[in-house]
Amino acid sequence: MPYPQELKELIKVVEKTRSERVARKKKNEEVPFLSLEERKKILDYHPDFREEGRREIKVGPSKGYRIAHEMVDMLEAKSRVNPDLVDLSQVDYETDVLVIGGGGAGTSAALLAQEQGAKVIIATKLRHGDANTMMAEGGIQAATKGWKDSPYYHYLDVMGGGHFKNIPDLVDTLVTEAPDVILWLGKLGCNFSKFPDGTLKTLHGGGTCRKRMHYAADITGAEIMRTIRDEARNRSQDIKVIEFSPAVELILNENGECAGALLYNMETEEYFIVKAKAVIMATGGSGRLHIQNFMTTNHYGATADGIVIAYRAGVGICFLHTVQYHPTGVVFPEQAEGILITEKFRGSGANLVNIDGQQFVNEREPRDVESAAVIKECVEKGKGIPTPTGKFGVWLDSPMIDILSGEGTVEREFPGKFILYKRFGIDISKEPMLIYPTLHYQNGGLEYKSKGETTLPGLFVAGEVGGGVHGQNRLMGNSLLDILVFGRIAGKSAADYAKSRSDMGILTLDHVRAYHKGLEEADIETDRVSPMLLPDYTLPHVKERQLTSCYVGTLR
Amino acid sequence: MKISYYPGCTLKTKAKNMDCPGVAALNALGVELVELPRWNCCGAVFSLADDDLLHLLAPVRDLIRVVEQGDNKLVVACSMCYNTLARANLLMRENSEKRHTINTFMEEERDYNGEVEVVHLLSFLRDEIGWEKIKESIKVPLRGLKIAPYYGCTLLRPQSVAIEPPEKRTLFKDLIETMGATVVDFPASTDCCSSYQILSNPDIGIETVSKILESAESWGAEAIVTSCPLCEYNLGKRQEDALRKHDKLKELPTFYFTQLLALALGLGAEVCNFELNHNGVVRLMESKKFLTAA
Amino acid sequence: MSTTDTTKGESKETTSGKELVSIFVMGKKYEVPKNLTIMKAMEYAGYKYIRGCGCRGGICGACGTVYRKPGDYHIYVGLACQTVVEDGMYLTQLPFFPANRATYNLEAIGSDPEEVYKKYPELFRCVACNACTKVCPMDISVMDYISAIKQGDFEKATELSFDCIQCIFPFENYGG
Amino acid sequence: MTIEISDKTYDEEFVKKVEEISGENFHKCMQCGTCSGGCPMIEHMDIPPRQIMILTHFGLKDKVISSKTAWICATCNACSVRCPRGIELTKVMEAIRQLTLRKNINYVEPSAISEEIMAGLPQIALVSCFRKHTS
Repeated sequence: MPYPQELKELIKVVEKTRSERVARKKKNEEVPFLSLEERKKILDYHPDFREEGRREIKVGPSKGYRIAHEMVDMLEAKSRVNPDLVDLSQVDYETDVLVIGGGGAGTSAALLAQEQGAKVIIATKLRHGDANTMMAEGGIQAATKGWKDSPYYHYLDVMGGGHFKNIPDLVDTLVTEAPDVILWLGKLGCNFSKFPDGTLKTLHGGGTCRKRMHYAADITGAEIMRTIRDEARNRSQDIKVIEFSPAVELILNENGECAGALLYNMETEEYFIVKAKAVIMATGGSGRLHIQNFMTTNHYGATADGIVIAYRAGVGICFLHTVQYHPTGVVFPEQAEGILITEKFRGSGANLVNIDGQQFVNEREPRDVESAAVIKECVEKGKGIPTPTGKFGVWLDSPMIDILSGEGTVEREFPGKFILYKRFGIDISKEPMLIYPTLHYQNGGLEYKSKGETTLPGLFVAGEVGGGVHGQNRLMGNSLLDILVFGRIAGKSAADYAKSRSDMGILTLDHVRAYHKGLEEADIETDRVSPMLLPDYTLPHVKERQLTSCYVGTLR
Repeated sequence: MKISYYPGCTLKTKAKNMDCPGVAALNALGVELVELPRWNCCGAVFSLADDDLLHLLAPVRDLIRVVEQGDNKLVVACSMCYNTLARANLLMRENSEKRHTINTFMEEERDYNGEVEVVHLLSFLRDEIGWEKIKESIKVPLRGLKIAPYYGCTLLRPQSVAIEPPEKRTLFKDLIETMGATVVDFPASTDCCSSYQILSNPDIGIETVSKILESAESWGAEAIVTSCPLCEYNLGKRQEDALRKHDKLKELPTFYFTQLLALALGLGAEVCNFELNHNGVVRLMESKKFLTAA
Repeated sequence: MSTTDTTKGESKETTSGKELVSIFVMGKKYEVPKNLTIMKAMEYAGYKYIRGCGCRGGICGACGTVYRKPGDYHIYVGLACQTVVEDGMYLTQLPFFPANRATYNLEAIGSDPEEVYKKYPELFRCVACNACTKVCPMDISVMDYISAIKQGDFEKATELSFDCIQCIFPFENYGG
Repeated sequence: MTIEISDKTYDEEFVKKVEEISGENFHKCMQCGTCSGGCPMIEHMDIPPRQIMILTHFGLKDKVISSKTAWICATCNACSVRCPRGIELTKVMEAIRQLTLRKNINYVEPSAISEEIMAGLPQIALVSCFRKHTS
């Protein structure tokens, strides 16, 4: 629906200050960046700093760690299967490498594993490619330009963005492998935005000191995903994809090595056993847990499954106490609520302004600072714009982009968002967007090292499911990079590991039994089961009538 | 002068050697051929089934693009495209019932009533530029070259869209003479080259091609000139197959008329894309010293 | 599973008492609040998606939905997560539909149009009926980019088709 | 060639269909043979165009449909422009082809054309061949 009259009136205020703001932008006059001291202070408004939002986890390898209730709920839960009912002698699939997750990390892992000569199975919960990768819009960072940039500066940016808490080895790997990833994607036919002479276009991202963010219009993730997915299909003789079949438990052997996984066909509700010489966990993030009730930009399937099942198998977690809220999510119209508005809008010149039409924060602060500033502006200062649905937001003044860079720029550079708003009768090249922070990224995850390896032999980690590389806060453009760098590395490591492995031992789910025992010992009495697989948006009035919803099937 | 121009799919790829020299030659004669924006494949053949209107949508859409440009004339170089577009145009002009059905179906487009005039490039040369003016602009007369004009089917049949009366055809002859070359009219000039049968029944196609080549050669032609990429493919590229089957046949270079025109206008071999022709064309042109003369 | 908090992100507005409209999901009538997207309306009605739901943000192409409106001969296609319900809307989600998808080695194929003929000869049966453009939920000029391919203009075809989200998912040789 | 003509051999439905699809009154044909005389493909046809016309007139569906004549016809229109009765034979040939094609039977199978042949063909050859020989 278009903006109602009361919002149109408020837009006039934005229009009033626009020419002055455009003039400032042209002179490169910006709102000064906050000092480190000020940043620290404003972060009090960040949801991560609400102590009542989290609790200590009482079981498993990271016992005692305080993380969000929603995540603890998933970890302090029983398996979807009774291990005693699973006949592990009946193996349904055998392969060299099993990749759990069919997004960008999983697919690039599968490609590299295949290149090492491995037979690969990708098991994925939805369709191959249905993942947050597909939704990443802004771009992918890499120091590809010899001029005034290098992985060294990229490293500093990543560390700074993560509040210097990142695991240095992982960041080192991330930034040094980055240029190769861009080259690789180019060779596979990825259409990055380019200048007429073929040079790659690059932009600034929040918190970066150089323009090194490569992009493909405003659908960079989709372009990357369709490129690598196509490539996986071209190698279908070696890469088998099993869709609508998430892994619900890892399978170990008697020596405590990873030896496969238990898949669940969500449609027929059957379970299948995959025996694999190496397993790559690439299940992505957890936005659909709706931590602290925030709306999310995440994909339907982002429910922390990989963290749950690897944690049960003994892999520790880190950095999960921080969650990234993207500062600019759609808050109105409600049909598009939660949808991400890429930082590129701000990078291209759009201001964030309050109800008085005034800027209140520099547009290129790190995401956590930027989000906190928006929340503060609305919650504390009362300068937010009330939406017809009873929420608050601030304006993202997109029409500035057309004024700064010529008419038609918004439509050309942001076709995805332009069409989205057009459907609701809003022309974002003429009217600003109403935004509010939205749950975007799982900064932390499973502990892993720079070859993708974990403490569980045979299990490798790639992408958002892992924690450490982004420290406490990820910078824009580093998640697409993360999934591809560590996807490729995990693929290669897993294939190498599979090659060296001869004896698979006896398959077992004893770790699940042990975990159940751990729950009992920690006095956790619950009927929760996990992984969640799909979020539940059923309304109470329907739920009341779903009398058989006690079962643990896909639906209930 | 600017005029709307429909190149057709093949002229943009396999038959660039017809498109590029044509555009360059017309430019040299003071005419800018303005390629239609958003044109689509015309369908190559006109739909002959009376109850089939679906296949008329493509050519009619192209004609609508002309109207959208604010133009009322469309120049077409490819014979097959010309035939299809001209016949679709005629039908839209004359058959009110079908016109209505088609316009209703294409609700997203403006209504079309046959307002556009579809003109073949050959007719355009004669009627809008004139042989005299062309003659004045000739820099490299193709003197001594004996050319057999090959019309094929689609320029002359059916009569309703024939670019000139088949029995009194002079267009190619006049053009060839204007360029300073010698015309070799031959009986198979309006025979069918086998068209799409080269794909369905290649053997029959090659037999048909052989006959045309034999006819042209027996009348003393050194080269064939055509205005259709399918004729050029059959007579030119597939000529090797005909030569292999029939010892008597000699190689007979096949040109597009636009190539010869560009050459005669002194535009040089660069615009002619001779590398896309399939048999001794460069050799022949060199032996006649037409390439160095410019 | 933990108790469902209906104020959670997506579901919030569905609980507020609002004007209702009737929609027909695969022929069966449900009353749902107006202004919901098809996706949220179906969830409101009690459906839980397994297939047919993906990013919920209009980019993954999982939720292509065909619908008709009373008294209207058109067949519409929209994304369930992006299309707002209308009173009397009859809808069904696009079932699995295998597209003809070629496999290729990008290093080995050239950039001539004939590479496309070889892989997709059906392009040359296009009659420009434009149905493809009309059903595209992303407003892509499908007919025009198909034309561009036939004309050998791949750059134009790439630009015109860039926003494609592959809602008719081209599966091939997939196990499971 | 001796052919039997009777009530039993006359397929009225077939005649009507050809009339309908072609939009031509082929009953006007006076069997002069000009069409066959000028046909460039005649030597490859099993039944000459003139005979196709009379067989169609007599409703001898099987003979007409099973003949390869309509498939060898290249729609060059030589017959149509010469016919003294003004019949567009190419439209009759089209109707005869359509009777087969509309049953989803292809004369040429697009997916079966070899890559080498495809590679060299101009687009108009493919488009026209598919238009004429595929359903």
